[in-house]
Order: sequence, then structure tokens, then C-alpha cells
Amino acid sequence: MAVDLHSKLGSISLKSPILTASGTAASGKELDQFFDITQIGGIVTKSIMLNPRSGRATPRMVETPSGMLNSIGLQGPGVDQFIENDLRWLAERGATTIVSIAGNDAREFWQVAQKLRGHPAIAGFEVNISCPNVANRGLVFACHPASAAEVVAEVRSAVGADFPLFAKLSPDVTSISEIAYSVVDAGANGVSLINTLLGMALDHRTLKPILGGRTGGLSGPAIRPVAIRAVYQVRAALPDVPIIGMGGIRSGIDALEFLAAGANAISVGTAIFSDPSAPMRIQRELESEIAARNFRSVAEVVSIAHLGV
Amino acid sequence: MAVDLHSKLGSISLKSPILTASGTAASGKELDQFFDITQIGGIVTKSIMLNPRSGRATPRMVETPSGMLNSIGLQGPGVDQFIENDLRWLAERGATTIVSIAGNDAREFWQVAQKLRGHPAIAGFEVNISCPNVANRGLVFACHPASAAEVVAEVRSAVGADFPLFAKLSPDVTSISEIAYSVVDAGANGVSLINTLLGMALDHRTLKPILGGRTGGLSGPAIRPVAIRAVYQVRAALPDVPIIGMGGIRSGIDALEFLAAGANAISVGTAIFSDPSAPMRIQRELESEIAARNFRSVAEVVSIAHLGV
Amino acid sequence: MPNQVKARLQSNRKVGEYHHLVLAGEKIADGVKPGHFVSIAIGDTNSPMVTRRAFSIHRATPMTAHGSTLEIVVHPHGTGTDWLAAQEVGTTIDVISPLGKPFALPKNPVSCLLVAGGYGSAPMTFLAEELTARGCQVDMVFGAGTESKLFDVLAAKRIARFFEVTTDDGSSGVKGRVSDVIPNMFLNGHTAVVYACGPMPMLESVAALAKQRNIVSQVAVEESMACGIGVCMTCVLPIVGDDGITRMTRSCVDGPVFRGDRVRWDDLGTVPDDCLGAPKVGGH
Amino acid sequence: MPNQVKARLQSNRKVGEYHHLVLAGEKIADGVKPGHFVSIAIGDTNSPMVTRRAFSIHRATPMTAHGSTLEIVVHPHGTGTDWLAAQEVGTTIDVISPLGKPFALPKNPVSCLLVAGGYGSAPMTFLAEELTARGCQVDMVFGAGTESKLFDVLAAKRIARFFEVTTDDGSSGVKGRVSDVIPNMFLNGHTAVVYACGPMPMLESVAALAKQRNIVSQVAVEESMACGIGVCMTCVLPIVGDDGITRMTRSCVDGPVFRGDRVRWDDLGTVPDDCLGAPKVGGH
Ligand SMILES: Cc1cc2nc3c(=O)[nH]c(=O)nc-3n(C[C@H](O)[C@H](O)[C@H](O)COP(=O)(O)OP(=O)(O)OC[C@H]3O[C@@H](n4cnc5c(N)ncnc54)[C@H](O)[C@@H]3O)c2cc1C
Ligand SMILES: Cc1cc2nc3c(=O)[nH]c(=O)nc-3n(C[C@H](O)[C@H](O)[C@H](O)COP(=O)(O)OP(=O)(O)OC[C@H]3O[C@@H](n4cnc5c(N)ncnc54)[C@H](O)[C@@H]3O)c2cc1C
Ligand SMILES: Cc1cc2nc3c(=O)[nH]c(=O)nc-3n(C[C@H](O)[C@H](O)[C@H](O)COP(=O)(O)O)c2cc1C
Ligand SMILES: Cc1cc2nc3c(=O)[nH]c(=O)nc-3n(C[C@H](O)[C@H](O)[C@H](O)COP(=O)(O)O)c2cc1C
Ligand code: FES
Ligand code: FES
Repeated sequence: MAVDLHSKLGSISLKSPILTASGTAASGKELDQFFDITQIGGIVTKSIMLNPRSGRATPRMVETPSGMLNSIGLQGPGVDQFIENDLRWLAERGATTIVSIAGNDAREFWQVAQKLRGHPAIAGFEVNISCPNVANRGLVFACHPASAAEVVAEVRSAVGADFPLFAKLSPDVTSISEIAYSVVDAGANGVSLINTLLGMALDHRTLKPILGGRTGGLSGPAIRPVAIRAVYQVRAALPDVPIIGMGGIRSGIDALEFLAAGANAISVGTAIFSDPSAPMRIQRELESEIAARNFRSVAEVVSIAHLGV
Repeated sequence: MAVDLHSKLGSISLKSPILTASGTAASGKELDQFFDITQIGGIVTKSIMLNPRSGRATPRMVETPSGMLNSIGLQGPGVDQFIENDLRWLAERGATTIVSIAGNDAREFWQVAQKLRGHPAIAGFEVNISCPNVANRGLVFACHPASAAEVVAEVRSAVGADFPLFAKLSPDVTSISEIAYSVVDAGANGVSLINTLLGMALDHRTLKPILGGRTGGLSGPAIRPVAIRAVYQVRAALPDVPIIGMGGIRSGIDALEFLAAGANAISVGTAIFSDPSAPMRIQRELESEIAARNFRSVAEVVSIAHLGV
Repeated sequence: MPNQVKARLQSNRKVGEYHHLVLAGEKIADGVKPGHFVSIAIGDTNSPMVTRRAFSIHRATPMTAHGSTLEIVVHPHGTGTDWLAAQEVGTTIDVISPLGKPFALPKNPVSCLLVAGGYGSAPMTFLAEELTARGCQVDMVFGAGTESKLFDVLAAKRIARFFEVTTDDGSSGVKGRVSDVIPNMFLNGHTAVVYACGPMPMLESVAALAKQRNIVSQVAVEESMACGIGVCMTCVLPIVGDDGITRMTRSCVDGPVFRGDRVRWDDLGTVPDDCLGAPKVGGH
Repeated sequence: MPNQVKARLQSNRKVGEYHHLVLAGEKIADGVKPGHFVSIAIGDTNSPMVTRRAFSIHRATPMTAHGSTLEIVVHPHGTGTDWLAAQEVGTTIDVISPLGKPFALPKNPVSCLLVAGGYGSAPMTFLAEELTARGCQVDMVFGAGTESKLFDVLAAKRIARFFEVTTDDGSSGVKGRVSDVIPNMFLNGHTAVVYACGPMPMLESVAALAKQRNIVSQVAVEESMACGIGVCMTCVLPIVGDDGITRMTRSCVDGPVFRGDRVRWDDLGTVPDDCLGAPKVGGH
């Protein structure tokens, strides 16, 4: 039985609910060698900032049990180069594109959004207010309702009313629902859940932090239960807000779990590192998992865990 | 080369830094079948409340990648039975005992502490203000500096000045250092880091939450990077406060990582489920890991990750 | 007193949909009685599977050529059981044995009916031999979804006085459920005690049928377990104690065998309001 | 263009402290040049190890009896490499090949010196053959801590004009480091291009020695990698571009082979202040 994979992410309609996770797919070009990136829901690009950025010192990665820590530090070419190279390529390629943007302060977010606004290749923005790889924890806007709202409001003012805007939140907070409320209140159409958890690992020889940035972001299957909980909580708190769910998804059944918990679409991140064709594979697996349960569409399973609760 | 495993946990001196984690060793009796519990640092007992408590509905456990979720819900016999059976047995057995206490409100914590105060078998208290398995998230005292401080102050008033008191904190907060400050300020001699992370998993057949309590606490190697980060952060913020570190420890090298990050002692939890003799094995492994690095004592490695940073 | 044994996988034979495993190791068979179970660690020290898996003991043989041996029957249907069934002869398996409380045996040589569902037959011939040795009459009934999910039928035929098989699809024996044939077996066998091991719904029906006829029932329950040794409180179910009070009781140490009339069947998966320490309104 | 291949482990042979693996699969050898590397997934789909492992290609043979084959040399010294070295012939291995930029080959038939440290010799005979085929003179020097960490010495002896071995403990060849013998080999060999693969400190010394004599150096660096295909930005190091600007450059797609004089050796593990997009004070 054929399954209708179309997904609505607010006003964005997607071929399928499968997206890539920001920072784990660059701008899709490399993955396009392994599968046709126009055949999944879309590409969420690496968070881009106003100016070129070197990122943090190496080592930038540690493998941990069923996960990994990264301290990339938002390395990127800056928004102008991004538009000239990455966005142009994505436009030519015809891939549905959600652009992730970041900044050191609300003003930089606004500037980046200004440069990108109205670009025909962009289906929506993901506002990364939750990157743990910043020198000053205070800069994690998503840790505080007010600063989170401020950034979202700035970006909203730049991109114009109701252009699709997703705020990406951090799980490292006392109440993620509270932050979700505040960003939606400030003009976000939806939220992306979750960014990495702040973590650390020590070098077994030197007994000092391994990562150049000392702390890093924990991702991979290890964090999936935290991500499912976050999606479920926010869906319960905000029944109608579009949610992009992510965190440790490596199979179709994992993706189905996120949809059932309340996600309208899901992002595949770390799984790409062990299997570059993971997004396409997961899309196929999701289709058969849905069919195996006698559902006919993605729409039918979204938020189903909340029915009759 | 022999290694001196003695550890100082504030005014408590331990044979070794290896403790059991509350709720994963009951009161030591079952583990005593697998190794001599008097040969490790000590037993931290299952959190005890004033009255008998049934705990939550089953299922109470889900295995997750390199971890597990539990929603036990503090099942226990109540403090009177605990004193009569468990504490008596521990006293006769001569095991160093840290008693974990819990309550539905600050007053109950005080009542439990009152009943236990002065008991000769008790070396110290661990105040569990961070159990995620409560119907009302608001009841997770460790999520708010004020409520955390209130509970600790009550317990302090019950057990008398400077009797060893450790506040067990939750990682599900925006700033764990802030909570640590507040509990130390309120009279805790030290802190235990970390309790489980709030998580959830769905049943692959019904697509509903598996756990009877819907959400549960995530433990095991999956959370180790978060725990190491928490210990490192709190050690950096409070250089002299005794810390009991835990979260995913399953080998001697894991234990060494926690000591280096700033823990004065460590608790072994989930690892006991796959290997009931884990605490003893980890103690042996830790000894050889320390020796292999040409250190002579546990004291030498505690907080070493912070040297010259 | 359980022993943690690094056992050698002596044999791994596929039997229908199950795998019959023989594990050899010092002390592995010590003190084993029918109804005891073992727990097995899954994967190496870096395994993503952090909990052990529980299996009824099919047979325990102290002091063979290769030291003591212990046999289990594995139904591969998940990550851990798949792993175990895939292990090759010679691998080292971490086994804790014996665990739990075994079946209570009657003092007098009475007539017993042994009821098994699926791999629930694993401990049954072992039990039957113990009962026969005590002069008990042993009747048996094995039920399963289909023939390939029946285990140990030949051995049962050999040892049982009356023996019945039921399958949901009729591929073997009577088409139907064990509960369809139990009443007659009670009558023909003048059953005094019924022992059951299998899925919870089957156990419930056996307990109910026994109760109607004032027959003592002993059921081996199967609850999800994290530790298997009594330290975690995962494996509980509501059990009525001798004092008439219901407690959330650990099936790994106070079970897995319980008297059928002590299990609060209707309240499984809940905490009955009258249970000791049950939550006030608003819950825990 | 890399292919993701489910390869069959054709052979797994212990050689000193290393394992020589032969992998067979369709397209696995397509487009492979010396200096390319492969990445291999560790464990099954539930593996706790979420990143692949990178290995230099020792040899690639399109179209053998068993389809194309690809050979690597594995030094087991961690969870993933231990797992790989322990795999038995016949197992399916998930391989992505080829990855990275290979060694640049000289247009003219010049004299080349190939320097390897430890398993860094894996790609060297492959490279030597390509160079010889172009009429280049090939001299080689292999260094290692001890004899058991030397690989492919016989093949090197066969193909090289001048060949030297050094070991830190003197268990084989000259006691000392490759850098002790390189200057003479430069002289005797009239070296125009030096190729190096091995530990970073060795690469640094080779690049330095080459620079002193205006010899072109091509070094294959080894940075920790999460993805191996250019999407994650884990594997960067400070490299000076043609425009003279230093960028944190991905070694998995823009390397692993770089010109020795383009690597900011003194600044490895840091972000040089003059690097493009370097953090202002206070850091990122
Ligand atoms: C006392 C007892 C005796 C048993 N005897 C047998 C036997 O003889 N043969 C046999 O094939 N199986 C037996 N089981 C069931 C067996 O333990 C489970 O099928 C097995 O643990 C499932 O593991 P998995 O990795 O396949 O499934 P997973 O879903 O991967 O298991 C995940 C976790 O849930 C637990 N779990 C899941 N299902 C069950 C279950 N039904 N019972 C207990 N724990 C569960 C596992 O222990 C593990 O911790 C017995 C269980 C108990 C409690
Ligand atoms: C381009 C390239 C070519 C290589 N060629 C070979 C070869 O021919 N033979 C060989 O034995 N090894 C080679 N290596 C090194 C090999 O990739 C590492 O030794 C291996 O990844 C370590 O994995 P582990 O599981 O043993 O160690 P772990 O410590 O378990 O690895 C954990 C994580 O760190 C990464 N990592 C750790 N050390 C290294 C390292 N030195 N380089 C890159 N990643 C690392 C791993 O990829 C993994 O993601 C090469 C590395 C690179 C980058
Ligand atoms: C190497 C790496 C780089 C990342 N970079 C970004 C980023 O630039 N912007 C962002 O919003 N999230 C970034 N993330 C977080 C992921 O998008 C995702 O939220 C997180 O990894 C959880 O999903 P996963 O477990 O599937 O990887 C990064 C993650 C990894 C592993
Ligand atoms: C089954 C189970 C029950 C637990 N019960 C308690 C408890 O009663 N009190 C408490 O403070 N922590 C409890 N914890 C948390 C552990 O003490 C520990 O903080 C946490 O599991 C992290 O350590 P680990 O990864 O080594 O298990 C429990 C954990 C588990 C897995
Ligand atoms: S499984 Fe842990 S108490 Fe029974
Ligand atoms: S390893 Fe991911 S970009 Fe190089």
C-alpha cells in the first residue's frame, strides 16, 4: 500500500518529512554524491553567520557511547560566500532548502536575515539560537526566554511577516516549553527540537578535556530519549505549532517515534556520518514502517502518541 | 606500585572513592552476594521517604542506546521499616552507609531526616531533590534554586550543624552551577552529580509512551559526557566543595575521568544491572589505571583536569 | 545464592523458532530448581545494551565432562535475544544462575497439571521429572500460536500421563488455546496442583480456571527486568501477601513463581488504590 | 566520486602489529589513486560507535576473480580498529571509497623520495609503482618505533632504488628516526619531490628538511574525522592557500595530501590569529 509522505511544516509543504540536520550535511553538495537530495524533504544548511568564521581549535570531535561530542564552533564562509556558492548550487539543483542562521548578537542575526530575505531558493529559516559551541554560555540565547525572543523578533522583522521561521532550541534548559512559548510569541512559526546537549570528555592520557573548545555538543542515538521527551512536551504545550524533531534518528522506526511524539518533520544528523545515504534510507524505512501499521499517510501518524492521553 | 585509594568526602573518609548510586543497589544486601560490600567506599541507599510508597505503574524500564529509562517512582517501605530492616543490616554488616532521603515537600524531608538523625550507622545523607519520576515536574526541587535551598535548609536543621549532607542535583537545568551555589549556601556540605535526565520512549507497536509514568530518567553510558561536564563545571565554580560524581560509569577509566574532572568520590549505578560486581571491578580497574599513570593516590588525581587551565 | 559465571557456549541448536543453548561453567548448575531463571549479559563491555536478559532454566546438569552445564531456550525477537541466538559455540557468555524463587513442590504425591505457552515449556520437563520423582502424577498441556513455536513435545509425551497440545492455527494438536482443554484435563487427571509458565494472559486464564475448582495454581510470570537480582524495582506487579495486603512485589526475587490466586490480574500494569503506599490523588 | 560499497572481507592477515585486510566488492577500486583513503563503518546498525574509521588505500585491483578488491593495513589500538581487525573472512564491511585528494604526481620523470612512518607505508608501494611507471626514480625510507611496526619492507626493497629503514630501538635498520637519514638520501638521490605519510611530527620534519633544500614535499596528514566526506568540519587544520591566506581546511576532502610548505605546523591544534575568520578576543 502506497504511503503519502507529504508533510506540512506550517506553510512549507515537503515531499517527505525527512530533512538533514544543520551542520551535518553542509549544503547538500557532498551528500548528493550518495543520494539524490531532491528526493527527500529538504536540506537544512549549516548555520551561517555574517562573516567568515574559522570555528574552534581541533580536536573538534570525540566519540562517546552511542553518540559523539563536537566543538566545531560554527565554521563557515560567511553569508555572502554562502549566497554566491551554496545557495546558487542549491537553487540550480532544485532542492527544498531551509537556511540555518546564527549570530553573536541579535543584530547579527538580523543582518544575516536581511541579506538572505527574499532569496527564491529559500523555503524557510531555522534560527540557531542554541549552539553550545560558543565561548560564553551566556551567548546561548535559547537558554533564556527573553534573549531567545529578542533574536527571533529581530529575524522576524528582517524576513517579513509570516515567512517560515523556525527557532532551534536547546535541551539544556529547565523548561523547554517555556522557551518554546516565548519564541512563538516573538514571531517564530515553529520550533526545531533539539540541538545538542552540552557535554565533555577527558583525554585518557593527559586527563584534560579532549576538545579544543573543552566542552562540546552531544549528539547521536544516546540523546534520542531526551529529544523525544522534548518534542512530546512542546507538542503537548503548543498543540498547533509546527515542530522539526531531531536527536539520534538513525532508522525509520526512530523517525516514526518522533512523528508520533509530535514532530511534523524530522532532521537526520549524526547518522549521516556513519551512513551518508541515511536520510534516503530512513525515508524508505519510514514509508514501510508506516505501511506496516496500516496508516496511509505521514499526516495520520503525526502527534498520534497524544491521542486519548 | 600500591595506590592509596582513601578518599575524603568532606568530613567522611572512605576506604575508596567507589560508592553505589542510590536506587541501583537497594541497601546493599543483594550485592553482598556478589562482592564484599564492606570492601568498597560505601553504599548509597535507595531514596527513602516518610511512608511506604508503591512507586509507579509498570512498565518501569526501557532500554535505550547505551542507556536506559526508568520510572520507578521511589518505591520503598518508608523510613521506619528502613531503619528496622535495612539500616540494622547495614550496621551489622559494617558497611559505610550514605542514606538517600526524599520527600514530597520540604517538611517531609525534614521529618525523614528527624527519624534518621544520630543513627550510628549513617555516615552522611544524600538529599534527593532531583528525582524526575514525580507526577508534577514542579516537585523537582533541584530545578529551582529557591526550592532546592529550602529543602536543604530543612534537612540541615534536622540533622544538626555540619553533619555530612550532600544535595543531589538534576542535569535538567539551565545552570547546574547556580543550583549548586544555592544548596551549598543553604547548608549542604557537598553535591552529588548527576541524577538522570528526563527522557521518553514510545512503544513501537502502540506508538504511545512505553513507561507507566510516561517520562522516565535516562541513565547509563549515554549520559556520561553530560555528567562529566556537570562535575567539571561545578568543580570550576566551587573549588572546595566535595562532589560525588556519577553518570554512566562502567569501568575504571570512566571513574578516573570523573575524579580528574573534579569528583572526590563516584557512584556506580546502571553498570550494576549488567554486572552486579561492577563496583568492586571498577575499584580494581581504577587502582591499576591510577598506577599505570604513575600516581600514588586518589587524592593526586582529583580535579587534575583543572590544573593549568 | 546466585553465581556469576563466565560460561562457555557448548551448543546452540535451532529448534523451530527457538534456539536451544547449552552453557558450561563452574557452579553454573549449583542449587538450580525448576522455575529458577538465569540472566545473561548482552554483547561486550562496550555494548549499547545495558541490561541483562532473563531466561528460564530448561535443564541443569552438575558435573558433566565439561563441568556443570545449564540449558536454556531462546526466542530471538529483539536486539538482545537475536544477539544471543547468533552466538557461536565456544564464545564466553556471562551468566548469573540461579535467580528467583522456584516452583513450590507438593509435600504429598498428588496429581499435577503442567501448562505451558510457547517457550514457557522450557522449564516444564525439568519440573515434571522432579514431581514424578516425588511420586506425583504429571499431566501436561503445551500451547502455542503455531507448531514451530512448540518446544520439547517429545520429552513431554514421554514423561506425561495425559498430554495435550493446542495451537491457535491448528497446525498441531487441538486448534485453540490451552484454556479450551484444561477443564477436561482437570477432571480426567483429578488435578490437585496446576503449574503454568507462558504469556501473562494464559497465566491469568489458568489461575482463573484453577480457582473455580479450588485447585492450587503456581504461575511463573514474565515482567520486564533491569537487574534481575532485586536492586532496581523494575519488575514489580501487584501481589496479595499472606497478610491480605497488596504490595508492588519484585518478580525477580519474590517470583517469578507466584500463587495464581495472589496475583492481582485485573490490576496488572497499574497500582491498585488499595496497594501499600499507593499514590494519593495527583499521583506520585 | 566515492562509492559506498557493502564489501566482503576476502582476507585478514596479521603482519607484525598490523592486520592486512583485502576487501572485495563492486566498484570498490574504481578511480583509486595513491593517497586516497577509505572510511569504514564500525559494528552493526545498533553499534555504539557512530563514526566511521579512515584507512589509507594500500592497493586497489579492479576486476579480479571476486570482482574488484581493495587492500588496507589496520593498526588495532582502539575500539573501532580492534573490531575491524577481529572481523572474520566473509563478513560484510561497509566501505566508502575512494575519499580525499591523492598524491600529486610530477609531470616529468624526476627523482622522488617516499618517506613512511609506521603504517604510513601502506600507500607507499602503490605510489612507488605509479611513479616508476612515469619514469621517475624512486627512493624510499620506512621508519617505525620497532621492527614489528614496519610494513611492506620487502616490496619496498624490490621497487626502490635506494631504500633505508630506521627504528627507534634499532631492532631493524638504522637506530634512529627517518629524519636522520633523509638528508643523505636527498643528496644521493638528487630528490626533486618528497612524499610522506605517517605521524604528524614526522611529516613536519620531512616538510622542514625539504624546504631547506627547495624540494617539493607532499604530505598525507592524519586528523581525527567524523564524516570523512566533507560535511562536518571536524578534520580541519590551518593551511595556507594559493592566495596566501590561511584557512581552517578540511583534510578529508581538500587533503589528506597537502604540500608540506602549506601546512602551518607550528599552529596545529590552534586557530592562528591571521586565519580567515579567526575569533576576536574572547573567542567564538
Ligand atoms: C523470568 C523470565 C523468564 C524468561 N524466560 C524466557 C525463556 O525461557 N526464553 C525466552 O526466549 N525468553 C524468556 N523470557 C523473556 C526474555 O527475557 C525477553 O524476551 C528478553 O529479555 C527480550 O530481550 P530482547 O533483547 O529480545 O528484547 P528488547 O526489546 O531489546 O529488550 C529490551 C529490554 O526489555 C526487557 N524485556 C523486553 N521484553 C521482555 C520480556 N518479555 N520479559 C522480560 N524482559 C523483557 C529486556 O530484558 C531488556 O532489558 C523470560 C523473561 C523473564 C522475566
Ligand atoms: C586519512 C587517514 C588515513 C589513515 N590511514 C590509516 C591506516 O592506513 N591504518 C591505520 O591503522 N590507521 C589509519 N588512520 C588512523 C585511523 O583512522 C585511526 O587510528 C582510527 O580511526 C582510530 O579508531 P579507533 O576506534 O581505534 O580509536 P578510537 O579512539 O576509538 O576512535 C574514536 C574516534 O576518533 C577518531 N580517531 C581516533 N584517532 C584517530 C586518528 N589517529 N586519525 C583519525 N581519526 C582518529 C576515530 O575515527 C573515531 O571517530 C588513518 C587516519 C586518517 C585520517
Ligand atoms: C558536527 C555537528 C555540527 C553541528 N552543527 C550545527 C549547526 O551549525 N547548527 C545547528 O543548528 N545545529 C548543529 N548541530 C546539531 C544538529 O543539527 C542536531 O541538532 C543534533 O546533532 C542532534 O541530532 P543528531 O543526534 O541526529 O545529530 C551539529 C551537530 C553536529 C554533530
Ligand atoms: C533504576 C534506577 C533507580 C534510581 N533511583 C534513584 C533514587 O531512588 N534516588 C536517586 O537519588 N537516584 C536514583 N537513580 C539515579 C542514580 O542514582 C544515578 O544518579 C543515575 O542513574 C546516573 O548514574 P548511572 O548512569 O551510573 O546509573 C536511579 C537510577 C536508576 C537507573
Ligand atoms: S529486575 Fe531489578 S528488582 Fe527485579
Ligand atoms: S571529517 Fe567531516 S568534514 Fe572532514
